[in-house]
Amino acid sequence: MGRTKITKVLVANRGEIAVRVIQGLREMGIRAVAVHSDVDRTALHVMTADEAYPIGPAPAAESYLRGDRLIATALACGADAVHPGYGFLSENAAFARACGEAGLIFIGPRPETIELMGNKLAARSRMLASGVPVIPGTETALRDPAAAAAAAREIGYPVLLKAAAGGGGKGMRVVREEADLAAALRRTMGEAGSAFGDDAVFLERYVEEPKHIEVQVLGDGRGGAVHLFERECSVQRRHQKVIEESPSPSLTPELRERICEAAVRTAAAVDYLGAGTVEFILSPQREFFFLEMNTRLQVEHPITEMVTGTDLVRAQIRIARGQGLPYRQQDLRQRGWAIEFRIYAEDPARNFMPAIGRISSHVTPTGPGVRVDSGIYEGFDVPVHYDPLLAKLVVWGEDRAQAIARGRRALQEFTLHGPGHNIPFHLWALERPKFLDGTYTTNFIDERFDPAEFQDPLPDDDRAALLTAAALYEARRRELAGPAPGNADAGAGDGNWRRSALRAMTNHR
Amino acid sequence: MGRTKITKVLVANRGEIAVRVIQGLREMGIRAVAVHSDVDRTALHVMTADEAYPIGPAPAAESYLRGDRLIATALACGADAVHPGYGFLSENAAFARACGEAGLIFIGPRPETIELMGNKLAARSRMLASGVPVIPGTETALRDPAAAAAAAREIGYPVLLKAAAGGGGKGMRVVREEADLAAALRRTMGEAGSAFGDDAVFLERYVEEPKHIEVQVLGDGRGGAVHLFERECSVQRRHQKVIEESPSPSLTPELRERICEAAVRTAAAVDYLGAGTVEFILSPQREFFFLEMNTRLQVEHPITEMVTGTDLVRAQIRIARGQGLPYRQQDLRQRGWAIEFRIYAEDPARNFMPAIGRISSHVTPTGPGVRVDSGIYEGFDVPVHYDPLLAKLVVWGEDRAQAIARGRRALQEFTLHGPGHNIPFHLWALERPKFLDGTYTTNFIDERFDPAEFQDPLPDDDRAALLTAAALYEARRRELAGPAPGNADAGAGDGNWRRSALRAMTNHR
Amino acid sequence: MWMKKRYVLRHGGEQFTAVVARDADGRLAVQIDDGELREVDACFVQNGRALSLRVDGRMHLIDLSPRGGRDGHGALEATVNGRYLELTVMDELHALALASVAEAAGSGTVRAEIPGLVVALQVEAGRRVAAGEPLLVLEAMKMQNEIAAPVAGTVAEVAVRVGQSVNAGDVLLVIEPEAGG
Amino acid sequence: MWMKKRYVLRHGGEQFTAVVARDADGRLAVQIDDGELREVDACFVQNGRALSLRVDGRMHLIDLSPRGGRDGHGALEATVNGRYLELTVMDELHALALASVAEAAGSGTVRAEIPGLVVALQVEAGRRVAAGEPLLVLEAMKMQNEIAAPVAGTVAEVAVRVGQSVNAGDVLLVIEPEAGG
Repeated sequence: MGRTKITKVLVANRGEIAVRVIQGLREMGIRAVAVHSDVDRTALHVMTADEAYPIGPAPAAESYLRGDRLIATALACGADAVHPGYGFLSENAAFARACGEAGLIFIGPRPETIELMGNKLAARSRMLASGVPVIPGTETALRDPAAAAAAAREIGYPVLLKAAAGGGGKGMRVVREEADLAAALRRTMGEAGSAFGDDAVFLERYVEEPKHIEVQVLGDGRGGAVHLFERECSVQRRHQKVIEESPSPSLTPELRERICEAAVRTAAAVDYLGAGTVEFILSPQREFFFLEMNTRLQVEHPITEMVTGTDLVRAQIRIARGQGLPYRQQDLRQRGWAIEFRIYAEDPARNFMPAIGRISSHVTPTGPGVRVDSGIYEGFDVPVHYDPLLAKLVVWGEDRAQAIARGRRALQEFTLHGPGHNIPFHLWALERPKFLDGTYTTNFIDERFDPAEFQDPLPDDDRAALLTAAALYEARRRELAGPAPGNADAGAGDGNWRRSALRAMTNHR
Repeated sequence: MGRTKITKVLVANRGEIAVRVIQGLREMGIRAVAVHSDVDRTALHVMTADEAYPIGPAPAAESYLRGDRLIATALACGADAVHPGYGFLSENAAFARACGEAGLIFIGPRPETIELMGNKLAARSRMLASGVPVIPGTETALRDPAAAAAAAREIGYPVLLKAAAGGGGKGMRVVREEADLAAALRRTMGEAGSAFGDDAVFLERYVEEPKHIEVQVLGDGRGGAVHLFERECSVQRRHQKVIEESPSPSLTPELRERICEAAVRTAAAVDYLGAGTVEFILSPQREFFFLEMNTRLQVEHPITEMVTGTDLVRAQIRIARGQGLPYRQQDLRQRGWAIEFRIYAEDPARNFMPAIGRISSHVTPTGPGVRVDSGIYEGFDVPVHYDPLLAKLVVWGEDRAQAIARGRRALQEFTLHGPGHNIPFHLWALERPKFLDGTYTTNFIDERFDPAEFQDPLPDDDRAALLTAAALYEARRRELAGPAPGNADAGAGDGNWRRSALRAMTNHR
Repeated sequence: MWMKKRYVLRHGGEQFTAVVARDADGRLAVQIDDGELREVDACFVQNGRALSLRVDGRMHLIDLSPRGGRDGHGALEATVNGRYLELTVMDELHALALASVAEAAGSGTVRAEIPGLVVALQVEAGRRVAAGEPLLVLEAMKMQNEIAAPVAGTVAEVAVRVGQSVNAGDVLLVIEPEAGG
Repeated sequence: MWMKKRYVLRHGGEQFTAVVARDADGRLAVQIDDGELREVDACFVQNGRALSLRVDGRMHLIDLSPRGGRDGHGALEATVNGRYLELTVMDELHALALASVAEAAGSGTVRAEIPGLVVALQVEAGRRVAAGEPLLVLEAMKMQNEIAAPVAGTVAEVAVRVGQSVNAGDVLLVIEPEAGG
C-alpha cells in the first residue's frame, strides 16, 4: 500500500465527535471541512471548521445520512478524504464504497469489512471460525414473529433482540418471556428501520448480570493489528452507554491478556484497516463472548487515549495515509485510570426524558486530569433532531480512587443550564457502592436507579443557601428590570429598591 | 515520623495556584479554606473553597503576606495544615516556623531548609560541599556599590545581580559594564526590599546564551529523594518564565541522567522534605551549574504531572502526612511531551505593559491533551495589586511536534477579552524557528521579539472577515440599543433598522 | 430600619418563604420561613448569573438561570455547590395570583414536554384510562418515548394524529379526571 | 432595493469603510472600501458576542467585545480565527465628529495606562526631553515600568509626585511638543 496524501478532510458528522475530529485535523495541518443541516448552521463543529457546507434539511435522513450529497460536497470543495465519525454513515458499507469510487479516501476499514461486521450473523460465523468465543444465537435474520418465537425457545429466555444493522447500543431489547416477544419484535424492527434503514433483527442468549468489556484495536489492513487495552462500559441505560472506564475493574491481568488477544485475533482475521472496537460480554463466571465489532471510532475513545497516551484520530489518519500502524504492541502501556461521563440532554428525574433548549449557562471544569470534548457553547440551541449527547467529561487519575474523586470534583464544577441533563445522575452513580467497588453490571441503572433516592433532599445549609440566593436573585432581577409600566406592585415604596444595595453587590469590591 | 491527620487545609494564596490546590484537596476529601484580601472577595479561589475568610486590605503586605493573620485564621477555623502555594509566604522560613509553633503543619520543607535555600550564598556553599556544580559568584551579600564593583571585576562582566531573598525570576538584572552597575544595584535593591522585605543582593557570572533547566524532586525528609525529570524554562522575559516544556529538547539521555542525579543529590544533601525544584543553568558547552532550589510548588508543575502521570499536590499532602514518598524512582517515566503557556494580563504589543480590567469574554480550549489551570472567570475584575498571571494553558502530545501543534490549536481556540493578554505572543513564539528546533535560550524574547513582526498584517480574507463582522456588530449594537433620545443620527430612516434582519440573525435557524 | 420584601419559593415539593431586607446603608439580610433575620455576605458574580454566598465562613456558589420554555415564569434552574436542581421563586402577590389560576386548570391535559413526532396512538376519545397507562408514543432524538396518563379518567379529546410533529407545550390529549382519582 | 449604512473602521494604523446593506427580505450584504457589495452568510452566536461568517465556504469565527476603560467609544477587541487584536468601528457621522476633536488635542499629554504607584520622577517642569527619554517609573503588579516621552519637547507640567497612586487615564505630565518634533 503506497503512501497517500491527505490535505483536506470532510467530516461527515456533527456534535462533539465532529469537533474532536476537526481538532485532530487542525493539529495535523489538514484542512477540516464541516457539513451541516439547516438547523446546524450555528453548531460548534461548523464554527470550528475551516470550511463548511450545507447538506440539507434538519432530519438526518435528508442531510447527515445523504451519502450522495456528502460525496458531492467533498468533491466540490477538493477534499481528498472523508471522516465519518461515529453513528450516521460511519458503518455504512455502501457509503464507504461510494467514497472510494468517487476517488475519496474513506477513513475507516474497507467496505467489505464494514459489511461483514455490520451483518451480525456473518460476523458471528467468521469469529466462530477464527476461534473467538461467540454467544449462542440465531444464525439468520428474523422478521417473522413465529420464526422469532421458535428461535427464542431454542436459545432459552431471556433473549436479546438486536437490529442486525444496529450498533452503539441502539436497537436492542431484552425479552424475558414469549408473551412479550411479538410486540418487542415489532418495535425493534420499527426503530431499526427508521434509524438504520434496515429492519432485520436477530436473537441471542441474554447473559444475566453481564459486564460489557470492549477492546480498542488498530489494524494495518494486511493482518497486522495491535490492541490498546480494554474499556469497561457496563453503566448503560436502554443499551446506551453512560459511563465508561479504562482499565476495567473486572479484569485480572491474565483475563486482560486473553481478552485483548482475542480482540487482536478478531482484527487480524479480517485484515482490519484502521481503528475499531471489539465488544465482548463478560459473564459473572468470567466467560467472555464476542458481541460485535464496531468498525469506527467509539464515543468513549478518549479514555483509551488518556490511559495509553495515544491519539486515535491521528492514528486513523496515519493508517489511512498508508503509513501503517503508529504503535508497536510492546510500546503500549496502561497508566493510571480514566473515566468518561457522557453528558446527555435528558432529565434523569423524569425517566431520562430527552431535553432540548438554549444553553443558558455553561461553565466547564478545569485543572489536572480533566478533559472535556464538547459539541455545545453558551447560547447554542440544542436541536431535537439528533442524538442527545452534548459533551463528554473525561477524567484521568493515578488510580481508580483518584479518578472517581476527580470525576466527582469535576462534575461539581460543571454548570450546565438550559436543557435538562444527566450530570445529577453521574454524581448519584459515583456514590453507589456497586459502582465504587467495580462490581456493577449492565443492569446497574435498571436495578439501582431510584429517582426518589436520587432526589435526596438538600442538606439544610445548602437549602438555606439556595433559598437565600434565589430570593436575592429575584429581588435583583426585579430591580434591574425596573417596575414595569402599569405593574400593580410598582408602588411608591418599590422605587427605593432601584439602584440599591442589590445592584451594588455585583462583583463587590 | 508518625502519620499525621490532615482534614482541613488553609490555602495561603490566591489566583490559579490557590484554585489548583483547592481542587487537589477536594479530590482527597480534605476541606479547603481560602483566604482573601478585600478586593478578592469574588476571586475564583474564594468561590471554589469550602470556607473562606478575609485577611486584610488589597496590598499583599497587608493581607497575603500577613503570616500572623493567616495563622490566626487557620487556628480559628480549625485547619490542621497550611498550603502556601508559590510566591507570597511560600519560601518564608519565619512563617513556616510560626506555623509549626502554632501547631499547624506547613506543607513544605522544614524552616531550616527554606532558610538555607533562601540564602543563595549559603545554598551555594552547601552545594559546593555536596559536589553539585555551582556558578562562580560572590560568597557574601552586597549592599555597597564599591564592593559590588570590585566583586564584578573579579568575576568578569557580564554579571547577574540577584536578590538574595528573590526567586521565581523576580529581582534579577544583567549588568554588562561597570558604568551601569551602581544604578542597577540601586534598582534591584529597591525591588528586593519592596518585594521580599530584604534588600540584600549578590553577583554571579552571567552565562551568555544560557538555557534554564530545572528538575522536580520529592524528598521524604530523611535523605530519601526521587526526581520527576526535567523542565526547560528558557522562554523568559525579565527573568520571568513565559513558556515551559518537559522534557527539555536540549538534553541527551546521558545529560538528563547526570542533571537529574545532581538534583537528587541536592535534595538528599539537605534531607529535603516535600516537593522542590532544583534549577540549573545549562551553557552552550553543555556545562550545567546549580542556580538555586525553589522550596515549593512551581507555577510550571503541571507539565511534569502530564509527562510523568503524577499529582504533585497530592504528593505534597501525602508527604506532609508522614506517608513517605508516593513514588519509587524506577516507576517514574517520561511519556510524551508537555508545554505550558502562561497567560499573563500584559500587552505584548505595548512592551508587555501589565493590563487589568473585567474579563468580558472567556472561552477556554477543549479536547484531547488540553489542561487549563485558571484563576479567572467571565465577569471577574482582574485587580492591579497582584501577579498578572491569569491562567495556564498546558498541552500534552505524543511527541514535541504534536505538543506544539496542539498548543497552537488550543491557543487559537482560547478567547480572552477584557484585559490585554499575551496569547498573541505565544502564537508568535510557536512560529519562530529557534523555538521550533528547540535551540532557544533565555535570550530568545529579548533578541527575537519584534513587535512589528509580531503584528503581521492579517491575511486579506481574515481582514475582510474582521471588517465585515465589526460593521455588522456595530449595526446590530445600535439596533438593539435603539436610537438614543436626542441622538443626532436617529433620523427617519434609522428606525427601519430596528427589529430587522440583524436581530433575526441571532442563532439563525 | 430594614425595608423588607417577601418571596415565595418552591423546591422539591415544598414551599418556603424568604424575606429580603435592606437597611439605609445597603446592608442585606434574609429570613427563611420563621428563622431569624440574618445579615448575608452575598456577591453576584459571573455577570449576575451566579451568587457567591458566605454563611459563617462557609462558601456557597449558586448558579441561577431562568428556566426556558413555557413554564419560565419564576421558574429557575440552579446549581448549588455542584448540585443541579430546579425551583421557582416569585414575590408574594404574584404567587397568590398564580395559585388561584392553577386551581382553575385541570390536571388532565397532557402536553408534549419536548418537540417530537407522534408515531403511535394507543387510546381514542371516550376510552377510560388508568393513571400510568400508555397513551401514545412520541419519537424524539431517535428514542421512542411512551407518554403515560397522569391521572385516571376518560379521554375527552385526542388533539394529535399519528405522523404529526408537535412542539414543546402542545396539547396531545385531554383526560377528564375521575372523581376522587 | 438595498438600504445602506456606512461605517468607518480603524485597524493596524489603517482606516477602512464598510457599507452594511439590507433589502426588504432581510438579506444582508457588505461592501468593504471600494470592493463589490457582497451578500454575506453571517450569524451572531454565543449570545451575540461572536459572529460566524461564511465567505465562499470558508468559515470565520470573530469574537467581538467592546474594549473597556476610557477609550471604549467604538473600540472593540476581536479574536479573528484565533488571532486577538483591536480595532475601532463607528458610523460615518460619528467618526467625522471625533476626528475634529482629536485634531484639537495635543499629543504631549502622558497618561497612566494602568493604575499604579509613582516610585520615581526623572524630569521636572521646564526640562527639554527627547522622544523616548525616561520620564518616570510607575510600579504596577510588582513590576517597575519606565514611562518614556512620546514626543520631543519641553515638560510643561508634572501632575504627580513620588509616592502618589494613580488611576488608569490620569494625566502624569504634559509635554509641549517641539515644532517639527
